Amino acid sequence: MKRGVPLIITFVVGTVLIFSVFIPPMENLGENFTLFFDIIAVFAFFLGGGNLLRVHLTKLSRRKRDWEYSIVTIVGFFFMLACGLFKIGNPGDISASLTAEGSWFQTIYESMFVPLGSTMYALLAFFVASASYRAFRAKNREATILLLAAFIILLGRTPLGTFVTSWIPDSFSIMQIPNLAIWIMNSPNLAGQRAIMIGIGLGVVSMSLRLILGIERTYLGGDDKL
Amino acid sequence: MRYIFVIFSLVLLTFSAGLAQVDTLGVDSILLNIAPPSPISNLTVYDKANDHGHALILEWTPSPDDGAGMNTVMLYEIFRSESPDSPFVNVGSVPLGNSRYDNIGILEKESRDYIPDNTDLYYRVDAVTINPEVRASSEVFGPVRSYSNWFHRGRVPVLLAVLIFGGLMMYFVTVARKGAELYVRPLAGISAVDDAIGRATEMGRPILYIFGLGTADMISTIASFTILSRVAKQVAEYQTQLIVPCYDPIVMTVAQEVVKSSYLDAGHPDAYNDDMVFYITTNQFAYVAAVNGIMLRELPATNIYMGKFYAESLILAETGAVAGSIQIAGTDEVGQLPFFIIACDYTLIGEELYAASAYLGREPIMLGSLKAQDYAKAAVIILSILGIIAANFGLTAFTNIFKVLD
Amino acid sequence: MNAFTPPLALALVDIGRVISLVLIAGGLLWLLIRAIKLKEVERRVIFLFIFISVAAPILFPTVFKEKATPIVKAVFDKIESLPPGSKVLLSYDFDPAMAPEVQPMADAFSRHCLVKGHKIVYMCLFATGQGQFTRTMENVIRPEFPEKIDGVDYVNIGYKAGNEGVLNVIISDFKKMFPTDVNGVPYDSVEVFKGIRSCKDLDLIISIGGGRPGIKEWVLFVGDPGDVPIATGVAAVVAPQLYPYYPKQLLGLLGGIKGAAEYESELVIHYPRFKDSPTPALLMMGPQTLAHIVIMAFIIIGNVLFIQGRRKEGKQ
Amino acid sequence: MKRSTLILMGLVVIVFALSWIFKAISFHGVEEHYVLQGFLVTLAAFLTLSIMSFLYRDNPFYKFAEHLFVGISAAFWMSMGFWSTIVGNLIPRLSEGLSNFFKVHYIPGDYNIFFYIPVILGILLLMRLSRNYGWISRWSLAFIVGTTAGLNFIRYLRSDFINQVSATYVPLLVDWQGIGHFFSNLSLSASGQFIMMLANWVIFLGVMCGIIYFFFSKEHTGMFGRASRVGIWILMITFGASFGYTVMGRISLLVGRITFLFRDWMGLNI
Repeated sequence: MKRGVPLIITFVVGTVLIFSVFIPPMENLGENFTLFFDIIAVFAFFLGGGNLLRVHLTKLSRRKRDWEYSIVTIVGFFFMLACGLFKIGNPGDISASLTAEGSWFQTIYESMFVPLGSTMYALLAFFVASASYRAFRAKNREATILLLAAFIILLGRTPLGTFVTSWIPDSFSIMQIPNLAIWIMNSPNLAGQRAIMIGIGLGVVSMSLRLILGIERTYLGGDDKL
Repeated sequence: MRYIFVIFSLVLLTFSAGLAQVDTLGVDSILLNIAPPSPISNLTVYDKANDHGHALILEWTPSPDDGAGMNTVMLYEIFRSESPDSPFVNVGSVPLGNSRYDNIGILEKESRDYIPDNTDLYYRVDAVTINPEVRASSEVFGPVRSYSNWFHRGRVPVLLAVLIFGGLMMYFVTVARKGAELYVRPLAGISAVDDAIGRATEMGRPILYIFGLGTADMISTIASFTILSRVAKQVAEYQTQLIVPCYDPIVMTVAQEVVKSSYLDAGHPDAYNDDMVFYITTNQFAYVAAVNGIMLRELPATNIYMGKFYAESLILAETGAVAGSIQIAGTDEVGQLPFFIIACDYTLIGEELYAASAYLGREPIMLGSLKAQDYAKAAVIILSILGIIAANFGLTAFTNIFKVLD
Repeated sequence: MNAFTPPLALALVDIGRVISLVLIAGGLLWLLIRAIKLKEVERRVIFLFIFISVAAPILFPTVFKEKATPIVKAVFDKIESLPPGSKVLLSYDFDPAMAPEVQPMADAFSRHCLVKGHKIVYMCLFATGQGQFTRTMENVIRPEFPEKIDGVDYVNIGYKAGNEGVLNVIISDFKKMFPTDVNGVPYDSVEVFKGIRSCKDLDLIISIGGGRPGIKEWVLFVGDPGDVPIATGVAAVVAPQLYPYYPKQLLGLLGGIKGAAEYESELVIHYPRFKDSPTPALLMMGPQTLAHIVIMAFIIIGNVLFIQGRRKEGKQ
Repeated sequence: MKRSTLILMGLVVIVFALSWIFKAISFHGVEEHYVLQGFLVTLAAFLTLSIMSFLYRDNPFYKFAEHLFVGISAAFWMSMGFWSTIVGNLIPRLSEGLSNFFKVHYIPGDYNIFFYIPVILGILLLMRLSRNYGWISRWSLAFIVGTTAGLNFIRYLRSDFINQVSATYVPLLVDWQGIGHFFSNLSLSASGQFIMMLANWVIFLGVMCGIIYFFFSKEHTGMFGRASRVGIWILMITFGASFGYTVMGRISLLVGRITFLFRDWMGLNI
């Protein structure tokens, strides 16, 4: 029951979906199944919310390190949830869009969610610089190739690249940095991307088959013993 | 020039439609004076192949007035009926210059757009001028029937590929099961995992295991579960601490199960508690913010990133470097591989991540499936060489084999 | 900055430019000298340099001229060549975090389609894409195209959860996934949707984004099976991995802010009415250039340190 | 807490309180709720700077922003999922009464009964919370994994795999007009014949070597080893190039944030 049934479910669902591609009357099946999947995912969100609360309430009650901040999380969570589920401050009625202008949900989204998310993302600009300084060092042949490719592309993305190599005559124009950068992007870069993608494509296909056949089953967790 | 004319006529059309609404008698006299155009000819209707029925295709020779003179045809309206005598219903239209219409029905029976299967149908195409009143109908075509097909012929190559690959895999899995030795080349990232756990034990610091933003259905996440089960087993044996913050609630439940059973296998079920694996939030940067905090506060000895990663890869890896952790990564997200390669100590590239789960299991069946993958790769190489020769000698027949997009 | 800026302000801008350049160049030189003496640069110093090199050109703006590369031009020409009234779908597959990079593209595409008289269907695969559409609505459609009517010239059908699942449905049936537009108007009453039953009836699909779900899903689930032309504007990070799809599965692509800047300048060249419209991407190229130079300088400093370190080891 | 920390915190509070006042004044007459608008802009700026302070080191402001972010984002997706998927897609297919309550269009259909399947699977998933029946949640998981395994199997075989392979069929001879013509026009011009051909050769051989690098069951020695070595070089160029190409996007994001601080918060005219 605990392991057999799930394996059978995976096998049946997987095989049916594979063959539905070849049988036109069943084409809509995959479509409906993906609709189902989204609905299940919403239930999972509630599972996640519950776990989040549990983690922070435990932290709070045991006065673990930084417990004060757990209050912030819990208050933020409930406040946002109330604003969202009850559409507080929404100018329209129950059928209005959740993100309607003027609703509390949208206001919180714009004045808290957006600045937090975009700033976190913007930190990448700093980390790109520190990573280039730290890691782009010509330690061996592979690292040197990596470094050179990155440097040429960086140079090619600025007017500086055009400026330093504009003296090169037309018959050697591939040596001009902007041309070289485009060539690298379109040729060796493309080859590398493609090789990785072919590999991944095969890997996914083979992994999917292993899942359907029940060979790969770690995702089901432990044995019946548990 | 033609477009300008079309725009002009469309403007006129909208204008006249507006007028018609206000006052039906006030229609511009020019519009009334258009001579009826010539109708279309050679209308044929046939069943759409390789589909689930409820669809027909119409083809015709356009009206000679298509794109010339004042009685220019603006559009073709398609009409359908279930008998040649009963009234025809407009089912769609195409602008001038077209000579084909795919009449694809929808499946709701109540809908006007429903096309019954295995029923006699009759079609007619009208050539319509700027003035919708002035039109020319074609002869009625019919009866014609729409059928449902039980097999999609266009997809034979895909089916072949499925069967060949499935067959290869079954073969090698059986061979491996019988006990044949299969060689597998070492992967640096995998052997590094063992050392890293040892290091964490020595330092007395925790191990941070991150799934990234993958959901439980993604292949990379599933591969990551296997790696986690191995890591957890060793962590349990060494009695080191393990932290698994999750982005997706379903991934969290599975990870809890995986870790729990690994602790059981290692003989330390009591050392497991549900707080090791916990949910943070399903938002990329909120998740990153929290994981960054964990890195600087718990100072893990080792960070393992396995699964699906997006923009957060470098934020995590650089923060990890600040905390002085050894970092091992693996992802199939091509865009993020460069960042991991640069900022981490070991990286599993794309397919290597999937292979890793087979490596760690060391089960013959898993290795058998790797072997099958390799044969498929060899096939790719051979096909590519043949294909490139064919392409260079203009043998399009060969390259057409791959035109299986639909 | 406009024509009426007083001369004093202009002079201040020039002075600011010079000071920041001297500051950055001098600082880098100093770090290089330190590197030769084998002194590592602290992480926070790098952060500070990046901050200055981005902030200074924003305070004292500089605009560079851009010329469209073929891959960008392909998208522009496609929209240009479609007859007026063609149906174009713009999918906002991004969130506010990605917005600085791709919002300019979304706005430029909207401008271009509206000025050509195409009908636009707006949708999003990211829940947060809804909010981004509001930006386009407020900054482009309302002020620049007040004559365009919601439902007739464009329609917003909003967001549905389900990632590629959504695409999997709309490839054969729009109405099933989007029974109404965001305002609750039933599908059949929306003028734009006349003659559109599925994605196959669209003349062009443009996905603007950079994550998942995004352009890759559009290509795999809609472009390939439905044979619909697809173009895209993406964050720079995903652009290289999309090159394999060009030009067979993807007719063109705008990569990052540079792609957006190229598109903006192309738009201004063809349509003088946009001369005074905001061109955020073009303005953003100043900080770009400076930050790139700083990063390259740090790569050089890092390698100087590495070589010096190895030489020292050799001596011992 | 140290005295210097307290002073610093006090300063920060004063700065943002002042900012609130100034922003409210600047919005006066422009916005209806000018006090609220002033607060919201100040709050956004405060959160932006709190996150940025992480670059210096971990600190209470960052911790505050981080915990707040986690809380609201978790609730954000729950609300979104509820309204767009449950109310938007599920209820219209299950119940006319509920559809009327939520004012969504009821979609009648013969197969609507099947939409109970995901509801049941979703509830099974929630069984995870039970200590004794937690294992039932695996059934839903098996369904999810089976679905995507089936869908992925075909999709990747078709689009990613077969298409990428067929895209490798590039012409190895471009504008070929005989060997004499080739040598007499040999140049390193970016648009020249040689460079065009070189590009295609690199693509073809690069893909081949790259694939060879990914062979798992054959030892990488001899010719095979050399090819795999070239493969890894190609991969390194790819990674380096992608990295360099990405920098631009990352900088743009920072430009966005700094523009917000300068223009929307500080009110500079840029």
